[in-house]
Amino acid sequence: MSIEANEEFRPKIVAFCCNWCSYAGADLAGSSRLAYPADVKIIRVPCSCRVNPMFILRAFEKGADGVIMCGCHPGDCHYSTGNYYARRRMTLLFSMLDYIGVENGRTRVEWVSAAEGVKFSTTMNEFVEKIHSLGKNVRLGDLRCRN
Amino acid sequence: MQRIGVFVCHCGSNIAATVDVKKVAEMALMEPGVVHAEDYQYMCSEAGQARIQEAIKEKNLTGIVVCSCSPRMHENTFRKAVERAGLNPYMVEVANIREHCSWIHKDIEEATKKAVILMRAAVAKVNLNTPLKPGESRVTKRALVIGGGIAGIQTALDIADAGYKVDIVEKTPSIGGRMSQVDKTFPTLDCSACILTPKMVEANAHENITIYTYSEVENVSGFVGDFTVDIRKKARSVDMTKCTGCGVCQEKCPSKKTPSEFNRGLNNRSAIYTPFAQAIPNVPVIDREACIKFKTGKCGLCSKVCQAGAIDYDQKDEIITEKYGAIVVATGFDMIKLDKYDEYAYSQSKDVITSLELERIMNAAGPTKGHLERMSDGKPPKEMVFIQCVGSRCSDDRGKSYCSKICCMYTAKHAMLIRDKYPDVNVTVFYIDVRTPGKNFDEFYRRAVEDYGVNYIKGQVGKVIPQSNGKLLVRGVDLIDQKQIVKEADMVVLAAAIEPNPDVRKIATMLTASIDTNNFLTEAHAKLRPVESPTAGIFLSGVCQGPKDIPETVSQAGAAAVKAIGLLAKDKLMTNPCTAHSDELLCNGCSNCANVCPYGAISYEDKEVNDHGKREVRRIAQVNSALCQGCGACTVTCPSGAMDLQGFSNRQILAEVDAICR
Amino acid sequence: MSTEKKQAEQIKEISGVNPLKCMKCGKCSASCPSYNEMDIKPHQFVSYVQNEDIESLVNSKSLWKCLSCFACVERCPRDVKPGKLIDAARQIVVRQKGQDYLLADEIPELLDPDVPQQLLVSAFRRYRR
Amino acid sequence: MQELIARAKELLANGTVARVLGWKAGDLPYNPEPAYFEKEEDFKDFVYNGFCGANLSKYMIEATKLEGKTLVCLKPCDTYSFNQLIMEHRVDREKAYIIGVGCKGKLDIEKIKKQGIKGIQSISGAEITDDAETLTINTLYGDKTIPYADGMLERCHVCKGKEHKIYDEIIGESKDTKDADRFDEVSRIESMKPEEKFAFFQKELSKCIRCNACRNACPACSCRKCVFDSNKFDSSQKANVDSFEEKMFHIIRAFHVAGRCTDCGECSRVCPQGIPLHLFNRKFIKDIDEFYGEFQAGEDITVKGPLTSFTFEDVEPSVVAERG
Repeated sequence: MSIEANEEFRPKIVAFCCNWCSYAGADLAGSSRLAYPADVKIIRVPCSCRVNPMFILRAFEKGADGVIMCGCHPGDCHYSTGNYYARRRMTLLFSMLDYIGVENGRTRVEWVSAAEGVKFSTTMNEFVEKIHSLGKNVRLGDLRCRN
Repeated sequence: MQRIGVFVCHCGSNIAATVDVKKVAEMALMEPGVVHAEDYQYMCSEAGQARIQEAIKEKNLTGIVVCSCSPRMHENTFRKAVERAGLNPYMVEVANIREHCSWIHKDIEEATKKAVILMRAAVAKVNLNTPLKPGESRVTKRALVIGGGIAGIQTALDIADAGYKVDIVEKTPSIGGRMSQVDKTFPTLDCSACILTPKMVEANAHENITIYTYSEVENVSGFVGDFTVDIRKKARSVDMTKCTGCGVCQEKCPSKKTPSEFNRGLNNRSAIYTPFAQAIPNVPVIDREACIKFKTGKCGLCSKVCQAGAIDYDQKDEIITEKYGAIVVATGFDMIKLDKYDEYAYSQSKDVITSLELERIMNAAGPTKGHLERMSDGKPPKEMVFIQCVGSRCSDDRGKSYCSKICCMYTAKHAMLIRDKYPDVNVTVFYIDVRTPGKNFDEFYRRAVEDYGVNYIKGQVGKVIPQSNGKLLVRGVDLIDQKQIVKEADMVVLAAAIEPNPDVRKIATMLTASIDTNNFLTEAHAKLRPVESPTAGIFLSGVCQGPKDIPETVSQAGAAAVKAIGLLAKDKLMTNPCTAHSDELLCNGCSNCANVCPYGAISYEDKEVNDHGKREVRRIAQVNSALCQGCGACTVTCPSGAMDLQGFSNRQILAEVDAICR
Repeated sequence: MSTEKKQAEQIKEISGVNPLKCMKCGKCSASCPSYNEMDIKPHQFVSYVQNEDIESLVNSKSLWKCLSCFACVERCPRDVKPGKLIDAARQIVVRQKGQDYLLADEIPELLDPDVPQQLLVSAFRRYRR
Repeated sequence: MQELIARAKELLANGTVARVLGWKAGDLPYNPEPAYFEKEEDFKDFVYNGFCGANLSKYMIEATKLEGKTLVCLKPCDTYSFNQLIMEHRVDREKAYIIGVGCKGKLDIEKIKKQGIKGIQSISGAEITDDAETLTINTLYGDKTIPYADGMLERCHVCKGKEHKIYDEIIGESKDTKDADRFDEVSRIESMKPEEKFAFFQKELSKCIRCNACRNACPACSCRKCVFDSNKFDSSQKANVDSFEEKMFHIIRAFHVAGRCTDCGECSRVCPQGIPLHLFNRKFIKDIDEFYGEFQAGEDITVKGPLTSFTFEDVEPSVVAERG
């Protein structure tokens, strides 16, 4: 750690994107050459409702500094209702993380349609900037054994 | 342990220019399970696919990772390629190093690092892939077309001619749509009704076409090949089997104060009405909000004068449930509301009209019987001003960000027709750009200027001020001459932006078809799949997908029909094998999964299970894989993790997370 | 950075306007009540800023002919709002300390008797800031 | 207690039930434990008093699989858990005979001991036949008296009410012992600075020895196989201190029971390390109430849980940040 201390902070950011809207939105951002930092790595899931809170916690536990989930806009879910369930799950999870003292900027949900390449790119730029301002994630490792 | 082959695509220079593809292949060999890695110019090419197939055979590969463009682009290509080499198609994973990497990053080192990580995640996932087998589902050989304008009619005719049954659902009392309101069509100036009416008649007479007018789609369930749709046939209050279309009821109806929708409110219609003379079906409807009989219980005149005894005040809405294999959306457009454009005085003066209103005024069957006259005093105008781009190309919230595409041409048409018929009327067009791409389009616009003397001014109008003398003061600018223009006009015509029919959002939600912020339906691929929705089995026809003129609409309608026919021609469809599956040893039978399943695909059965030697009957969740669409809502709601999604399993996603965070 | 470029950036910053959004429709010039008095027309403000010709802009008559009526701001379909640009250009001049652009004594001479006193006072307060 | 025993014996004798699920006396005056009673003579150890805190609902998952009906003694708050289990098809209502037993608040021996009471020999006043107002504790150092309420479990201070939500018959009187707001502590933590919150939970969770007592006692945590023991999440290495489960165990556990947890408080009651685990569950309950409207799991078995339902107008997850 101490050797790397002087290096520029490159956050690890995991983005869960639903296949139908947000992943396509990310593709559109790509084909429109709308840059965002390479720190963001996308995992494709069929729907935002496939994102288990355990995936997000696991990412943090393995060293992610931020996790963002993108899905279709409410009402536009390919599976009709998936993002409504996802919305409740994520609201409660984020609230819990906030409750245990994890900075609430480390998690985010954004609804990005297949046509919103620009929104995808702006969102990612904003999110990376936010994570930069928060710095390295130290609170979501082991809650139990640290002192 | 899998034997994995990693194939890194250069995509010409699309990837190779920013990602060190050799390095990615080299790094791949260090990943667990990877026994082969190579890079190649174009993996999707015949030769590229052949390399994958050879490697499978030579090295006994069990899993494939292709680092290339988006899986939305070529996942299927590679799946088919490995299948031909004897591997299960679901043993392929694609690492998206183009859209998500090379195209958005400039720094080679950084992009390469990211590409390596994306490759690792795909390798980690494929290590846990299992062969999947798609199921089969049937195809109902019937198509539904939502919307009965020129787009819907053309699509329905093409499908019907191919020998398949088609139903058209149209919200208004007649098919015909916007085109039936148009007087003449550009660039040939032939009469709109003359070319549309034969198509309407043909659709009505076609043995494969059923038309539901005055009807709306109420509910859609099912999936590609097997949709079930509820259609609400609103009560017409007229028996369609008895009515002869004589029109006496409309003449005698005493309630004649409802603004005519067809004539854009420029005149009134009766409570019992057919929207226009050539309506199909030629059967009137009773507007129950306007009808005196329905409002007060008295009157009943139409019933008395109807010789056929077709009037039926007790008619109820009827729900028709029908199965379809394919659905075509052709919901069309409307003009935007101009209430936010006070500066053009649309709501203050009757002589400020929209272009569609002008169409009705110019039409021989319109409110003025085709005479060009001011709606305020009926006088013929001498000075006419057209304003382009009203609400189009706006970045504020008053209008639309897009170009409505058709206005330049119809304005040229209007100007030309007026100058032709009324040579003493001066016509001025204020424009920002004149956009005329299309066969014979620019020639058409030039004729308006050169042969008909239409005065085109480059510049916009700032304000239209109604004067006390009944004239309209138009304050504009000529940007070429660098002078402000103040002009008295008798009529001002606004080329208002067009917008998708507002109902389309509701329909898109029912169809789970994606829609953009402007309410245009999204196509599966902007260039390569322009008439298909990303939702399988849903096709797009006409302006619901984006602004277009009649020739374009008709060609798109035909294309949508072909796509629908292609689907209907199949006897069976392969279903997505990425469905949910419940582990009977872990399942608690708690029903939480069934509560969130949007497809009703989960049921329960009492089943004897053998849990490590312990036999007992348990309530176990069962997934009907024909109904399951693979969203995964159930997997997260399942507390014990018994429910998992094939192809996107918990372990696979966690492996990807781990690989990315490593 | 050249002074002109710096000033152009400053104008964009003060006004919050992105001149690249302009589609050159001219609705601003069509709406402008002072159009005929201006040497640089409202729709041209945008290109002057874009071309970083701030020198001409700050020395133009238009700078002081603009009434800040904001008709152009109100009606601009592209969110460019030339009125804000010219207002920002004025700010640039105002901020050049010690440089007299208009002395209070010169005003009565320039006065148009039709201009309401209130407008004059409010404009004076505004630009004197 | 005698009425309860007599009635249980009667139902056993006439064949209505095949066994009785209640509590039997432990080796100390304050540690009765859940037990089955199948024969008349078993009842000599039967006990029901202020220390019978255990929620017997969960035992009914296995009990209702047995031959014949099982008589179960449920306190008012336990009946919520039982209802929730019915909803989730985990218990068979037909095979349960529920006696709603009276409750005047259950006692927390750790809390009593913390008041400096040592060398306990016997305790009177915990029989709850009276109004349960005073506890007299006979110790090696003489008798000590404390108000009954001062010895009560935290959960009883925020009592859900004296009403049994489901029962076949009721024996004994109950009392609503609520004298505090159940979200007070959650609100207190919410108002802390992030560092303070983090320090608080880090301190509490650092005590965890992963004994799984919380999970074993929890009526909502009733999976045949817990995800933490399942290879489906690659999280089955219980011994490994570095593994995922160790770190996030309590958060994930709370999430898994969110919307299903009746706030019965068993997790905190059984924790040998005294970790206030209910603070996780209650946070979810508080959020659910605030975001999606008041909801009490197990109160009405016809209402869908908050995580298996939604409205179009639900708040966005950004509410967490906006709330500040």
